[in-house]
Amino acid sequence: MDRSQMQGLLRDMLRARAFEEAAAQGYAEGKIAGFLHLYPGEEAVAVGVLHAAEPGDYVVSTYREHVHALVRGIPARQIMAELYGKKTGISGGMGGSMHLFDRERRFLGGYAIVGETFPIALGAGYAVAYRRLPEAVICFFGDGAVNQGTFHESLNMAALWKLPILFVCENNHYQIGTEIHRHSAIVDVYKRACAYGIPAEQVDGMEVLAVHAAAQRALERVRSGDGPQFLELTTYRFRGHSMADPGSYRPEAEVKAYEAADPIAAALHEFQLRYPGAADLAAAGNDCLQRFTDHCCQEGHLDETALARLQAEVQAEIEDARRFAEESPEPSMEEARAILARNHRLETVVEAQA
Amino acid sequence: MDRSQMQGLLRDMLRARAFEEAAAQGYAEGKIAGFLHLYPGEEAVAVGVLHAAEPGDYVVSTYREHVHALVRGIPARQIMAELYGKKTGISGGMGGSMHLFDRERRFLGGYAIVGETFPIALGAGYAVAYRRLPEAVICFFGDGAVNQGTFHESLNMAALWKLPILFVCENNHYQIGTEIHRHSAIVDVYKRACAYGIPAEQVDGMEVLAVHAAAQRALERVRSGDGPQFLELTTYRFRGHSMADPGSYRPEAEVKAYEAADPIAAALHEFQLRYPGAADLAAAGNDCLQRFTDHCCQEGHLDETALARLQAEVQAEIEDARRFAEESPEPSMEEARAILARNHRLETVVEAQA
Amino acid sequence: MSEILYWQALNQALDAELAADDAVFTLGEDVGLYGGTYRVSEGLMAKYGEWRVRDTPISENSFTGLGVGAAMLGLRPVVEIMTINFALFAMDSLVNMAAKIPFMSGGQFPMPLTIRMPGGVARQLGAQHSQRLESMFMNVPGLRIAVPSTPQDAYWQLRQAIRSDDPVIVLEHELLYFSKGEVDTHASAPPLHQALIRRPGRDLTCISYSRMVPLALEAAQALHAEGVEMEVIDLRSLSPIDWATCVESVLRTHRCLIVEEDCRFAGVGAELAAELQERCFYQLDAPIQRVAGLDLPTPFNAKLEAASIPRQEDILKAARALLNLPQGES
Amino acid sequence: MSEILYWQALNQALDAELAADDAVFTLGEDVGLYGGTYRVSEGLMAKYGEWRVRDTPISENSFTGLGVGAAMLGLRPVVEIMTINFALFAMDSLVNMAAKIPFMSGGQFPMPLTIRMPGGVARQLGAQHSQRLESMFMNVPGLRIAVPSTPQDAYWQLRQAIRSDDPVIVLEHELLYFSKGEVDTHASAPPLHQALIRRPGRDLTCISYSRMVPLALEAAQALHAEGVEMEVIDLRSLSPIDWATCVESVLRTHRCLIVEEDCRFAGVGAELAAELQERCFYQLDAPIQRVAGLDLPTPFNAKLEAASIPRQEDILKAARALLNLPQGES
Ligand SMILES: Cc1ncc(C[n+]2csc(CCOP(=O)(O)OP(=O)(O)O)c2C)c(N)n1
Ligand SMILES: Cc1ncc(C[n+]2csc(CCOP(=O)(O)OP(=O)(O)O)c2C)c(N)n1
Ligand SMILES: [Mg+2]
Ligand SMILES: [Mg+2]
Repeated sequence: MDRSQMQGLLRDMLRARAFEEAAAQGYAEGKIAGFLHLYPGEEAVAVGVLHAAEPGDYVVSTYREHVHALVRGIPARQIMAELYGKKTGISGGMGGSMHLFDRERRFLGGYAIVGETFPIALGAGYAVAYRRLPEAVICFFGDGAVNQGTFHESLNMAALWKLPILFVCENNHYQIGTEIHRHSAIVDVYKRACAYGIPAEQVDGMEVLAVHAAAQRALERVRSGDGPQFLELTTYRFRGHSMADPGSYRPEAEVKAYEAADPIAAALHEFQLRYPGAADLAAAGNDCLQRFTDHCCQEGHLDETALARLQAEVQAEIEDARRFAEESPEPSMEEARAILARNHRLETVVEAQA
Repeated sequence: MDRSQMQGLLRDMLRARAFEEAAAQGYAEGKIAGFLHLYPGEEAVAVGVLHAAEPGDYVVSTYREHVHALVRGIPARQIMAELYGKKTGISGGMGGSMHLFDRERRFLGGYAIVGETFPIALGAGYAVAYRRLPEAVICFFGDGAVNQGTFHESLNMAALWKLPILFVCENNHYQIGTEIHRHSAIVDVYKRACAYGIPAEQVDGMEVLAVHAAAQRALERVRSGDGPQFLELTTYRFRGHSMADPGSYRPEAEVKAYEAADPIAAALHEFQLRYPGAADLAAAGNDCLQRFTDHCCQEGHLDETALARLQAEVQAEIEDARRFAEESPEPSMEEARAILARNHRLETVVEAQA
Repeated sequence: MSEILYWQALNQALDAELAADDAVFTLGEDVGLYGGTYRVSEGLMAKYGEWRVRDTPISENSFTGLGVGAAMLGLRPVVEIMTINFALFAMDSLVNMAAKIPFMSGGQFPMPLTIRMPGGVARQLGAQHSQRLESMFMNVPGLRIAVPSTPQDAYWQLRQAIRSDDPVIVLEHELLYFSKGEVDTHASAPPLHQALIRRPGRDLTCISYSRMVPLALEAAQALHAEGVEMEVIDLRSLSPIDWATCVESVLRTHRCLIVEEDCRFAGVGAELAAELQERCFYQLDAPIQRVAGLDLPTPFNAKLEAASIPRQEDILKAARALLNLPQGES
Repeated sequence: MSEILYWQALNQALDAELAADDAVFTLGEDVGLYGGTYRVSEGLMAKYGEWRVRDTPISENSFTGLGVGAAMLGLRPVVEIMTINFALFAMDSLVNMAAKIPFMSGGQFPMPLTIRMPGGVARQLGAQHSQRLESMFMNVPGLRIAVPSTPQDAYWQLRQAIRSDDPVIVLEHELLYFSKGEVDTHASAPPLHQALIRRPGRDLTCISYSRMVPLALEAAQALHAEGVEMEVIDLRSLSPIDWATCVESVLRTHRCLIVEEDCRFAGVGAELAAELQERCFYQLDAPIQRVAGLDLPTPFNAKLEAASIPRQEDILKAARALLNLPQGES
């Protein structure tokens, strides 16, 4: 990998972190509402995988998809505007944070229902194979999602028909508050793939270069007609499950009072909140962004000045996106209705046959 | 295994075969309607497994469940009457061929929707574990059913919580007209269990003694708290998928005319209908009933007189069941309504608390 | 023009669309080698190959979702769910994906997806296999539902569904597959959602759909002998509903009877009665009546099963009552 | 007697039933350690242990089905589906198993299963997370549906649901969890399905349920200032519906307005209007009107979202129109 590729990876990791922090800020200011699932800590996964993808590939993601969308090339402005529910958002303000779609960039959507990415990717893979094209479909999902029935059904069909799909498990070890050993009988997620004869690998999702290399290998196999491949990327999220979880519906004073009154509940709360914090992880050298920045500096791909410039550029981009979102107009109900009606072809009449 | 046990196995295999032939007869005579899925060819599976079960165990089955019900101890009369839709049927004439239920004998039902037996067994297993009882739950399903999402979801939970369930796959290699290599990416069904860490074994389902021994081993492990176990029993069905498939809605003359006109369709039809026939299988020594009869004779557990007597007894029992079913009264609409209303406790009032 | 069976009309429609457009393919359990449980895809695998006529595992939710994903890439999938009873597994794909994606994406992704499935009470298939469920899909904005009652409509509406960029459910009926009728493949079709007056009449309007239409027509014939002229409307589409045709008729006859096989409580007839009383209240001479299935899981016993859904005598009785006529012998 | 929040009332009800009967247990995603997304099971795992308060994987269909199987063995499971949107995965377990088994088995197996789930439009959760869907369950004979609108009803109805031998869906509302009200745990409860008149009135009857009840009450208050007395009925149960209470009221007021958050087309209001026009036709002075959600997937944008479900002004307008009164300023 050359220097500019390395810098590309780093830039996207910085953009990813900065975008999500800005989104969190927008949420804190009450400008963004709804569920808001952030990605800090997991950047190496999206960046590593998507830098190995071609423009002709398709991407299917979840509700935690801002970064996938950003790295895929959707302008920060349009993503942020969607989070703000604006007309200029990538989904016209109709979708929101969990439903980013971009036809042009083959971004087949963010899905809020756990387990939906599997059949969508299956269908996209079927369409690609049907047309005998050399494209791949990249399907993201969490460790919690692998227990949904659609995982099983879709992986079986993908393997049965050798569809060109790369299944990417973002294993952050949590399904909201439930740790993996409490939701899965087998905690090495990649081992699930054996039930379908799908080649699978487990990779450190905190190492962007390792992720990138593994994704590249897997995508090559997909494109050469070997059928689906499976990657498990182990990672962590630094924040709670979403900005609303736990707590936005719990006035803070109330939570505290409650905990004070009930030592067992307090203990449970402790437990439940013990996601590794950003500080803990950085101390343990486990922030993928920090790790990769250090690596780039050590290898001489980057110096402090270049890093500072990069950070400034990224900040400017995100700040611009925020302003754009804020200043954009809202969609109207007429637009909403027009979107629903767009595909109606009630009048379709079957023409006379020859 | 002693002589009387052997004879018990054989008697139940004979009863099973005779019962199903009588049901087919009833269907041909227009006395039984609806879907009717018969079991001939697969008797060694139900008989081998259920003879290893205790009265305290629970059984969950599919739409192809007459024989499971019969071997479990439900009188042939009550099963046949249910097939006839009579009031004296085990489900009061409300369920029919695919929905035999017997609370007393812990027969938790026949389910017509593929994949439902998994969650039912999961729930029964949960209840048994909840109460810390030494009972087991036996869950039957076909090779086609393992691709339903509930298989995956339920096996994961069963393994996660170490529930006392024996999963029994009746692998007859067909999902209606679709052969296993065209519906499953992996054709050795037992290998699916590895995704949940469930111990699994593949056994010749045509050998009743092998089935019985394997079921006994597995049930011992279940009862000793080892969690769920998985058995794949390879078998064949001698008849079409159901009495209605293929054909009852296809006037025969029409099918023939159609096939004559279209050689490709004819070829496809050939293919589709090429389940191994009873004669083929018997010739190949692959009829479990014939095999076991021969075995019993060879080992001296049985002679021709004893066999003839056994067969006569079985015929008499089934003939009695048929007559009982035919002569029984039909249920009334008032009974149907009363059944629906039986559990209403609308007036439940929460009592004052202490 | 020839007389063919309902399933043959569907088979011809599917064949025509497969031939006309490379983007069309069909999939489902046993649609290929076996030719479909009700023969609808018979002969098509031999003709178009396995990528265009695909047998699937028993995985309703995911193969329906496969249709959704493939439609997003511009294919025009025709998913067969063997019976509507199994669609209960596919609800997420239908309601939360197919119906929502075009809207949530801000209009970027059309959804040229067709879902074919038979429903209804057939003959002693038991409670799990005798559901109607159509009203469940009506409450989902973004889905369309066609309910052909004749071979001609089966032919037209399946073709129109495949050509629509909206997700369309084509709801067939297990007891209609072997009904016969003329199919003109040259004539041009009425719009997918248009209701048709199958028999004109001045005394009351009977609104019906799917297998209840032939039943209503028989009842109308019997009433004719009694001097009563019952107009029979075949809805043809449950979503959207062609209100114009219904309202015009009711305003003319001043009385309305709805005949549906669905369970009465919160069934299809509920929406019909609610909307029509609102639109026609001042012209109605009597309350709108529903003749519908019982609110009971379908009993297996043949007689109880038959009594659990509308019979001709139920329609006759309700029509006479609506007109304050004495009940006949039947 | 004290003022508590709706979620606290549910929490106390669940606690009381867990304490009263060993056969009761609850399960669902994050109901244990986390205490439930909306805190309903908070503190219960510590108190009752993991076998009685069970965290599950994301496997809605099978853990709901687990409830069905466990109920067959005599346990009284309380399944939490995190939101009704995810119930689309569990439709087979609910419709084809829970609702059918008691009947198909000829009455051998009662089904003491409770399904708790919140539904409704909350705040900008997007189309996939803003569904109501309650009307889907109404068409399923064998299921009961409770829709508590107050903490008191939440308390009573959850306890009654757990004690019922029928499968009962307790449909909560995401925006009601933090509403406050008095809960008397000593008073005896009205029957599970009984509708209650929350505010008497002589001029028109407003029938509503769940979160639309407080909205209707506010509207009634505003109308009072205009000299209009609107009676407000809280249905409390969608299946069965307490027709007696509704009919009695409509016969008195001669006008009926239905307020529901559900999409209008084939929503809950359809059944209400259809049945009430039949029962009250000759006493009605005007057609029954529905104020309902738009037939549109819920838009994410806050303003459009708010406009997609009934607002107070919509109720006021409809009420005035029903009474032929001039529209006010609002
Ligand atoms: C079918 C369904 N069930 C439950 C939820 C609620 N939910 C949202 S995210 C989530 C946890 C998913 O965990 P995982 O797949 O590991 O992804 P992560 O959030 O960790 O990225 C749950 C339970 C949902 N959205 N959809
Ligand atoms: C969910 C569902 N999908 C489809 C069907 C139709 N169907 C009934 S049996 C069957 C094949 C099942 O095959 P398998 O599990 O191997 O059992 P077998 O009939 O061979 O015993 C199918 C597709 C069904 N009953 N339920
Ligand atoms: Mg996770
Ligand atoms: Mg099979």
